[in-house]
Amino acid sequence: MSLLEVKQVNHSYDSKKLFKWKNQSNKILIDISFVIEEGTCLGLIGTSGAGKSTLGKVILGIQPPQEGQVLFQGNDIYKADKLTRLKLRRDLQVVFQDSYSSVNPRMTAEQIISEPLENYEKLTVGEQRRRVIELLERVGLNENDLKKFPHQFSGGQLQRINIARAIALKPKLIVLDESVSSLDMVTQSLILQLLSELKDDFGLSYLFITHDIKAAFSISDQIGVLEKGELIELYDSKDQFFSSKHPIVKQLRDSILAEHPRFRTLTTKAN
Amino acid sequence: MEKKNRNILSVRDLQVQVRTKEGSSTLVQNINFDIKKGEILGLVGESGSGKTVTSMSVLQLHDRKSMDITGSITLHDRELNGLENKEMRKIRGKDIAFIMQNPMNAFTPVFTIGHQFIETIRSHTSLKNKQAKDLATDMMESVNLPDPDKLLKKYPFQLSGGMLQRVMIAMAACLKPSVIIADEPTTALDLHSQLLVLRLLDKIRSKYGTSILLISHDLGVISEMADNVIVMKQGRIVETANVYELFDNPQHEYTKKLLRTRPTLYSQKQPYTYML
Amino acid sequence: MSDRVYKKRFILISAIILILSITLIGCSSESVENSDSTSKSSNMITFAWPRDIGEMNPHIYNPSQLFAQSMVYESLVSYQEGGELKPHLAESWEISEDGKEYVFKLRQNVKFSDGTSFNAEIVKKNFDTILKNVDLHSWLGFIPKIAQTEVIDEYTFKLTLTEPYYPTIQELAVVRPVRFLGEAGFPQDGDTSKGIAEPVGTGPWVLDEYKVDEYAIFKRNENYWGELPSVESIKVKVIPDAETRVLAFEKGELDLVYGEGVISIDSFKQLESTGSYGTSISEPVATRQLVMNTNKEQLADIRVRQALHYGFNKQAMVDGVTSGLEEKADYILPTNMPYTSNVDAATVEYNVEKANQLLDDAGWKLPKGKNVREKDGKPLEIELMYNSAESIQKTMAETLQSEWAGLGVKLNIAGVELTTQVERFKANEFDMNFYSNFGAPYDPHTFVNMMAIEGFGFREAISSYPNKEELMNQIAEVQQTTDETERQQLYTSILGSLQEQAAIVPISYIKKIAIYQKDVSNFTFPANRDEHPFSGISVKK
Amino acid sequence: MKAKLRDMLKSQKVFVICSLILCVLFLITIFAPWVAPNDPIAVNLAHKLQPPSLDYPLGTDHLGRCTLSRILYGARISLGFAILIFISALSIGLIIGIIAGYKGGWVDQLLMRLGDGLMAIPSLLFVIGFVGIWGAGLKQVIIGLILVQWVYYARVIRGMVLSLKEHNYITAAKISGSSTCKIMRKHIIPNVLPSLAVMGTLEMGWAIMNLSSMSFLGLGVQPPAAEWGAMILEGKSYIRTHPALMIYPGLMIMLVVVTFNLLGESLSERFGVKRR
Amino acid sequence: MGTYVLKRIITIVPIFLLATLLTFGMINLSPVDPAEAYFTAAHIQATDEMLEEKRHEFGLDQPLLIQYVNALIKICQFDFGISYVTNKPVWEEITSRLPATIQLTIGSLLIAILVSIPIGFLAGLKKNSAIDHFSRFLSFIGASIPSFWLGYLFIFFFSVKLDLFPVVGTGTWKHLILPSVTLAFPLIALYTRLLRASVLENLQESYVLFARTRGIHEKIIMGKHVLRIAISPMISGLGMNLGNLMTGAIIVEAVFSWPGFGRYFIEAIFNRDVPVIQGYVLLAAGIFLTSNLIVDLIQMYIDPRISRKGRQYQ
Repeated sequence: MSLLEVKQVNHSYDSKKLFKWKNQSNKILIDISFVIEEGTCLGLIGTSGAGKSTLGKVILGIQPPQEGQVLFQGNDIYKADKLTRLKLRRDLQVVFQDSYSSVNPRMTAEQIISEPLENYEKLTVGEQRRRVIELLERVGLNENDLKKFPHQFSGGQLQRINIARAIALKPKLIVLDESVSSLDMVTQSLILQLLSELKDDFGLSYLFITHDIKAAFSISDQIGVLEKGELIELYDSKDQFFSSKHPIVKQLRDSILAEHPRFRTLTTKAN
Repeated sequence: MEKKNRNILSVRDLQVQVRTKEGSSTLVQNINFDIKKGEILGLVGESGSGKTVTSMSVLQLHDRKSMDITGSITLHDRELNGLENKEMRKIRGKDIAFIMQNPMNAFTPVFTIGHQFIETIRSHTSLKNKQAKDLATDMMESVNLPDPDKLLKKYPFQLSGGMLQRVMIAMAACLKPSVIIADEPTTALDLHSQLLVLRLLDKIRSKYGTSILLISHDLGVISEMADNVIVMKQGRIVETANVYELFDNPQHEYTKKLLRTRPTLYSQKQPYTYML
Repeated sequence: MSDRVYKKRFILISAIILILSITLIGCSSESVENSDSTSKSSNMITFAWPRDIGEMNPHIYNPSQLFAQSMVYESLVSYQEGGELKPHLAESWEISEDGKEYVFKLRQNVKFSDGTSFNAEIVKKNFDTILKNVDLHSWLGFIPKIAQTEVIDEYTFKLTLTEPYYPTIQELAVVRPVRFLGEAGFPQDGDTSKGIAEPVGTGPWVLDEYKVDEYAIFKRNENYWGELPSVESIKVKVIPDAETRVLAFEKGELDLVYGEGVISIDSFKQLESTGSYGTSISEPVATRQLVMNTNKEQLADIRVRQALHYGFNKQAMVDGVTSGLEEKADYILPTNMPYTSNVDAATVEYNVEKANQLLDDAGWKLPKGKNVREKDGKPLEIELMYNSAESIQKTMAETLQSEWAGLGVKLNIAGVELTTQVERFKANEFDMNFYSNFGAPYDPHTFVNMMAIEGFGFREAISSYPNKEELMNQIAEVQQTTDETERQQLYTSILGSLQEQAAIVPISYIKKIAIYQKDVSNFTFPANRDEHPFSGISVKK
Repeated sequence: MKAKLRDMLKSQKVFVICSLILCVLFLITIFAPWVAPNDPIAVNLAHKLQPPSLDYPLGTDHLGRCTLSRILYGARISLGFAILIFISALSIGLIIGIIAGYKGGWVDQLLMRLGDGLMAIPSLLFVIGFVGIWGAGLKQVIIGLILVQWVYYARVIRGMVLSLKEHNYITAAKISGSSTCKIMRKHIIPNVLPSLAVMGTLEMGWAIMNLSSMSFLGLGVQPPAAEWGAMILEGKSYIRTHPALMIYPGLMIMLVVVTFNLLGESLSERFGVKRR
Repeated sequence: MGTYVLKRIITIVPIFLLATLLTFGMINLSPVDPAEAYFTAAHIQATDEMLEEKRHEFGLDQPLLIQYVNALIKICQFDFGISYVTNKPVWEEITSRLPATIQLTIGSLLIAILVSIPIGFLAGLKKNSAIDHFSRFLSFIGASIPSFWLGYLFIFFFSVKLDLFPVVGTGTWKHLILPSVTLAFPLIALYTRLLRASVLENLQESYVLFARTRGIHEKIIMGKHVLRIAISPMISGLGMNLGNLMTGAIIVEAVFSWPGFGRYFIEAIFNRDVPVIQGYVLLAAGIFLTSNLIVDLIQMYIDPRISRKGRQYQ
C-alpha cells in the first residue's frame, strides 16, 4: 500500500456570480494521478499558475476536489469518518512558502510548536516543554528561542519553527509548499539540508512543490512537471528528466542557468 | 592614467551609517570596487548583506537627513558623493540607470508604459514628445520587444512581470547610460522570463558597451553573467575576484560555504546544463 | 499619445470641477438679482418668522401662518381692544330676536386686489366652500350650526343658524377659515381645501414675491379700501432658529422681531437693556395653565391638587423663568377679555406648610428615610407633559419638578413633540399637561366650550369634579342665552367653580413681545391675537 | 524597570495622556454624585445665570443649576450611553461577523445584503428617520444608533475574519488538528481584537457626537437630564450674554471626542492597524 | 470599461431595493398609524370613520406585500406620496427645497477639497514639519467639533462681532461661506487625514524610488505620480461622505436658517410627517448610490486599474 495515492483529481474554481459575463472555464487541476511511497520525496515543478498550491491543498484535505480521490494510507481522506480523518491528519503535515504568514504573530515559538501537541498528545506542562525544546534543537534553534515572538526571528529561523511544528507529531508525509522559495540562497540550502536530514531520521515522505528545479532535484527521489494544471511527466531520475523530449520540459531545461562560468551559454565575454 | 580612465565607476572606502535616537549604526563599510567599460560586475550576498544599500549610495538616493555616506563614488572621475540633488538628478537615468527587483511595483500604476518611457527621455533630453516617442519605439524594437506601439499604450498592470522587466531594461538603456545597476532583476520572475531578461542585459552590454552592476543572490545568475564578482557579507566585502577564479578557487570561507551548499544538478563531473 | 490621454483626463476633471462651480455660482447669481431688487424699496420692513408663511389659502390651517393670512384676507367684523367688535367688511349687522338670523350690510367700496368687487355673492361663495368641509372647521362653534347662507341683495348677506349662539359675531373675527377669497382665487373644482388658484384678497397687503422657506415679500395694496399702511412693503424672512433670529436682528438684517416666544426672554431683556432698540410688551393674550387629569388616582383628590397649587412659588417661578416678562396669573383666563373681569375665586398664595398639611390629610405620608410620599405603599409620582420645543414650558416643568420634590412629590417630566402633546391630551393619556387658552377673539366662549365637548381632553380631565353636571348645563346655557347679564353671571360662575376645583391651575399670563430698530415707529399690538401687527407701523430710513 | 517605564511613557506619550484623561472621565462618571458640587437638576431660580463662584465653580444656568455639576453628570450620560451603544453593537456584530466570515452560508448572505441596504442610507439620516417615525427619546436614539452600528461592525469583522482565513497559520492550525472552536479562540479573536479596540475607540467618539447631535435637535435626551448636546441647545439662547453656558459643554464634547480619536490613532499605530 | 459601468449601474438596483425594503419595514413596524399621524399632523380632529376612510385611501387595509409593491411602483414614478402637513406631493416639496441643499453640499465639498488637498498633501510630503503638525491638529479638532456648536460660534464671531458675513439668507457667495465651512469642517479633517496617510504610504512605494532613479524631477514625481494615486482614497471618500453631508446639512440648515431640505426634514420629524421622512431617506439613499457611482467613474478615469479589478464596495 502506497502512503499517498492521488487518483484522477480534477478541480476548477467556479465563479458564484449572479451574472456571468464570459463563459470561462477555470480548470486548475486536470486528471492528476500519482503515488508517493513511504520514505520518498516527490518533487513537483511548475511555474506560477500551474496549480501547485491547489494540488497541495487538495492533498492536505482542506480543498475537496470536484472529481477524483486522494487516498492516504489507503483511506480516502474526503470520505473518511471524523475519527479516521483526525488520525490521518496527524500523519499529514505542511510547511508553507511564506514563513511569516504561517505563524500567528501573537504567539511565542513555544505556543506555535506546542499547538499540535496539545491537540493530539495529552502531555504534562513539563513534558510538553521538553518536547518543544527537543524539537527546537532538532531544527537548529535552542531553548532561548522559546519565548520569542515571530517578529523576533528571521525568515529562515521562522521556517525552522514551521518545520518543527510540522514534525512535532512525527507525521508520515509533509507537504512542502514552496517552503524554501522566498529564502535567500544561503538560508535556502541550509533548510534543504535540514529537510533531507529529517527525512532520513524520521523516515518522512515529502511532497515538495516548487518552481526551483535545482532545489527540487536536491532532495527528491521523483520529479514531476506540472503545467497548466496537468501533470506532464514523472521522472525517477535526473537523467530521465534531462533526456525528456517534451517541449515544455525542454524549455524548462533551457532556462536552467549554468552552475559554473565555464558552462555559461548566455555570455562568453570574460577575461 | 589610462588604466584609471577605463574605470567607469569607482567606489572607494564607502561607508554608510544610519543615525537613530540610540546612536548610529553602520550599514556598510570599506566598500571598494571598480567597474570598467562593458564589464558586468556581479555583487553576491544574502539578504541584509548591504547590496541594496550600496547601490542606493551610488545613486545618492539615501535620505541625507538620517544617513551619513562617507567615501568616494566617482563616475568618469566625477565625484558623486555629496553632489547636489539637482545635479544628481541629471545623472540618474541618464548616466546611471537602475533596474528594480520587482517590475510589477516599479512603474507608476496609473500611467501608461509609454507615458513613463517618454517622461524619462524628456527629462534628460530636449526632445519633443513625438521624437521621444519615436526614440522609445526604436529602442523597444531594437531589444526585440514585440509590437512596441501597442506596448507603449498599455498600463503596467496589463503586462506580465517578465515583459515589464524587459521594458524597464529598454527604458534604462534608452539614453545609453555608462552604468546600469540591476538590483536582483530576475528574482521575481519565472525561469523562462529570467532567461530572456538576462539575455537582454547581455545584449545591451555588448551593443552599447554599458557597464552593469548586477546584484543577485543567485549564483546561477552570477556564473552566467558576471565578469568579476564581489561577495558581501554583513556590510563588508569579503572577496573580490574574477568569476572563474571565484568558482574554481574561492578564497574566503564564506564564499566556499556558498558554493558548497548550493543545490546543484551535477552528475559525476559536469552539470546537466552543460550536457545540452 | 499617452500625454494626450492624460491631458484629456485632466480636462475632464477640471471640467467637472468647473461645472460644479458654475452650478454654484449659477444658483447664487440668480438670487443675487432677487435680493437686489428687493432692497431697492427703502420703505420696507424686514421681519423674521420661524416658519414659511405657507400656502396663502384663507380657508385652511397648518402650515399656513395666521399673520400672513390676516395680511391678505379680511373678515366681516374686527375684534378690538377689550373685546369690542367693530364693523370691517360688514358695515353693520342685525341679529334677530331668537338669535338665529344674522343680516350683514356689506361695505360697498371694497375691491379685491385683482380689481373685482367684494359683494354678497362672493361672501356666500366663501361660506359655502367652507361649509363643504364642516368637519374640518367644526371646532369653531358657529360653523356646524349654520343652517343657511343667503344673498339678499348685492351688498346684503344673511346667515341663519340652527340654534341661537351668541359668540357668532366674535367668531367671525377669527383669521381663518371665515375670510374672503376673490373669485379668481377659487380652483377649478371650487374646493379650496385642496388649494387655491391665486391669493386674491381684500386686505391691505398683496403677496408680491415668495420663495419657499426663504422669504416672502408683501406689497402694499394701493387700492385698499381702508387706511393705507405707511410702509410700502413687508419682507418676511423665514428663520426657524430663535438664536439666529436674535443674531440676525442684532446684525441689522431684521427691522422687527415680533410674536410669542419667538426669541428667548433673556435675549429680549439683554437687547432691551442696550437701549439701542425699541421694545414693546403686549397686554396678556392668554393664560398659561397647568391641567391636571382628575381621572388619575393621585389627582382625583382635590386636596392633592390644591396642595400642588400651594406647593410652588408661582411668583418666583414666573419671574425667574420669564425674567418678569410674563405676569403671575391668578385666574384661569386673562381678565382683559369679555366676561372674565369679575371671577370670584380665591387666589392661592405660596404656602408650603399648607401644602404639606393637605397632602398629609389626603393620606400621602412621608415614610421615614424616604423623600417621596406614599399611600398604601404607592409612591406619589406624577408625570408632567410639556412641548419639548417650548423652552418656557420646559423650564417651568424643570422648576416644578425641583419645587415639588421638596413636598415629597416625585414629578416626572416628559418632553414630547407638539403633535404628541395634543394627541395625548385629547386621548386623556396624561397626568398633567401645559395648556394655554386660545385668547382673543375666541375666549372665553371657546375655552368654556372645550370643557363641555368630548375629545379635547378637558371634559375627561375634569370628569371627577363633583359639580360636573351643573357645570355642563351652565356651559350649554351660556352659549344660547341672549341676555347679557345672565351670560355674565353664568361665566362668572363657570370660571369660578373651574378654578375652585383646582384641576386647572393658572400660572402666568402670556404676552407678546416686539423688538425693533430705532427707525421703526408706531408699533402697536393687534387686539386679535392672530392678526398681523403692520397696520400702523411706519419706518423712516 | 523604572527606566523601562519611563521609556514607555515617553514613546507612548499620547496614549498615556489620553488614557489618563479617559480614566479621570470614567471615574467622574462613576463617582459623579460625590464629585459634583451640586445637584445637577436642582432648580434655584434665585441663583440663575450667576458667574463662577465657590458654590458654583462654573456659574449657573438659566434655572440656577450648577453648570459644573451638569457637565460632570453629562459625562455620565454621554460616556455611559456611548459605551452601551458600543458594547451592544459590538457584541451583536462580533457574533454575527465571525459566523458570517468563518462559516459563510445564509448568515453571510443575509448580513451582506442587510449591510448593503443599510449602508445605502446615510447612517445618521437613518437614525433621525427612525427616531422621527418611532418618536423622539433617548431609547429610540440608542436603538437607532445600535441598529446602524452593528451591521458596520459585523461587516468589518467579517472582512477581517475572511482575510485572516487567507493566512496560512489558520490552515496550519487546522492541519495541526485544532478544532474550529479552538481556532476561533486562539487565532481569530485575539487577532481581531486590536482592530476592534481601535475601531471601538474611534466609534465611541462617533457615538458621543451623534448622541449629542440628536439631543441638540431635541430628539435625544430629554430634560432635565444633563447631556452636553442638550446643554448646548439650552445654552445657545444665552450665547450673547452668557456664552459659557454653551461653550463649556461644547468644549467637553470636543475634549472627549478628540481624546477618543487620539487614543484610537495611537492604538492603531501601536497595533499596526490601518484606520479606515 | 463599458461593461464595468453597466455592471456598477446594475448592482445599484438591488441595493436600492433593499434600502426601500428597510425603510418600508422601519415604518410598518413602528407604532404609528399613518392615518392617525395624518390627522394629527394636519391638526384635524378625526372621527373613527374618517380614520377608516384614510386607511383605505392609504391602502393600509391591504396585505403588507401588496402595500410594499404599490409603494415601490410609486417610488419608481417619483411618487413619494402626499405630505400630511402641506397636502402637497412630497416629491414637489423635496425638489423645491433640494437646490438649496445641493448648493450647500457642493459648496462645502468644494471648500473641503480645496482646503484639504494642499494641506494633506504637503503634510504627507513633509512629515513632522509645521504644516504636518497643523494638519494633524486640524484633522483631530475638525473631527471632534460638533457642527451645531461651531455654527453658532461662527455666526457670533464672524457675522455679529466682526461683521464679515450675513447671518441668514441665501444669495451671494457671502451667505454661503459660513454654513458651508461649518458643514465642510469634519470633511476637511477627514480628507486631510486620508490624503496625508495615503501620501505617506505612497512615498514608500517602489514606483517613487524607480521614478527617482529615472531622474524624474521631484516635483513631477510628487505632483503627478504620487498625488494622482494618493488622492484615490479621498475621492472614494467623496462618494461615501455625500450621505454624511446630507445629514450634516440637516443640522447646519437648522442653525443657519438655510432654506434647504434638511430643515424641512426636521419639521417633518416633529410633525411625524411619514411620507416626507420616507421620501427623504430614500432620496438620500438614491443620491448616495448615484454619487458613489459617479465617484467610481471618476476613480476609473484617475486609476485605470479599477475598471479591471472592480472596486471593493464597502
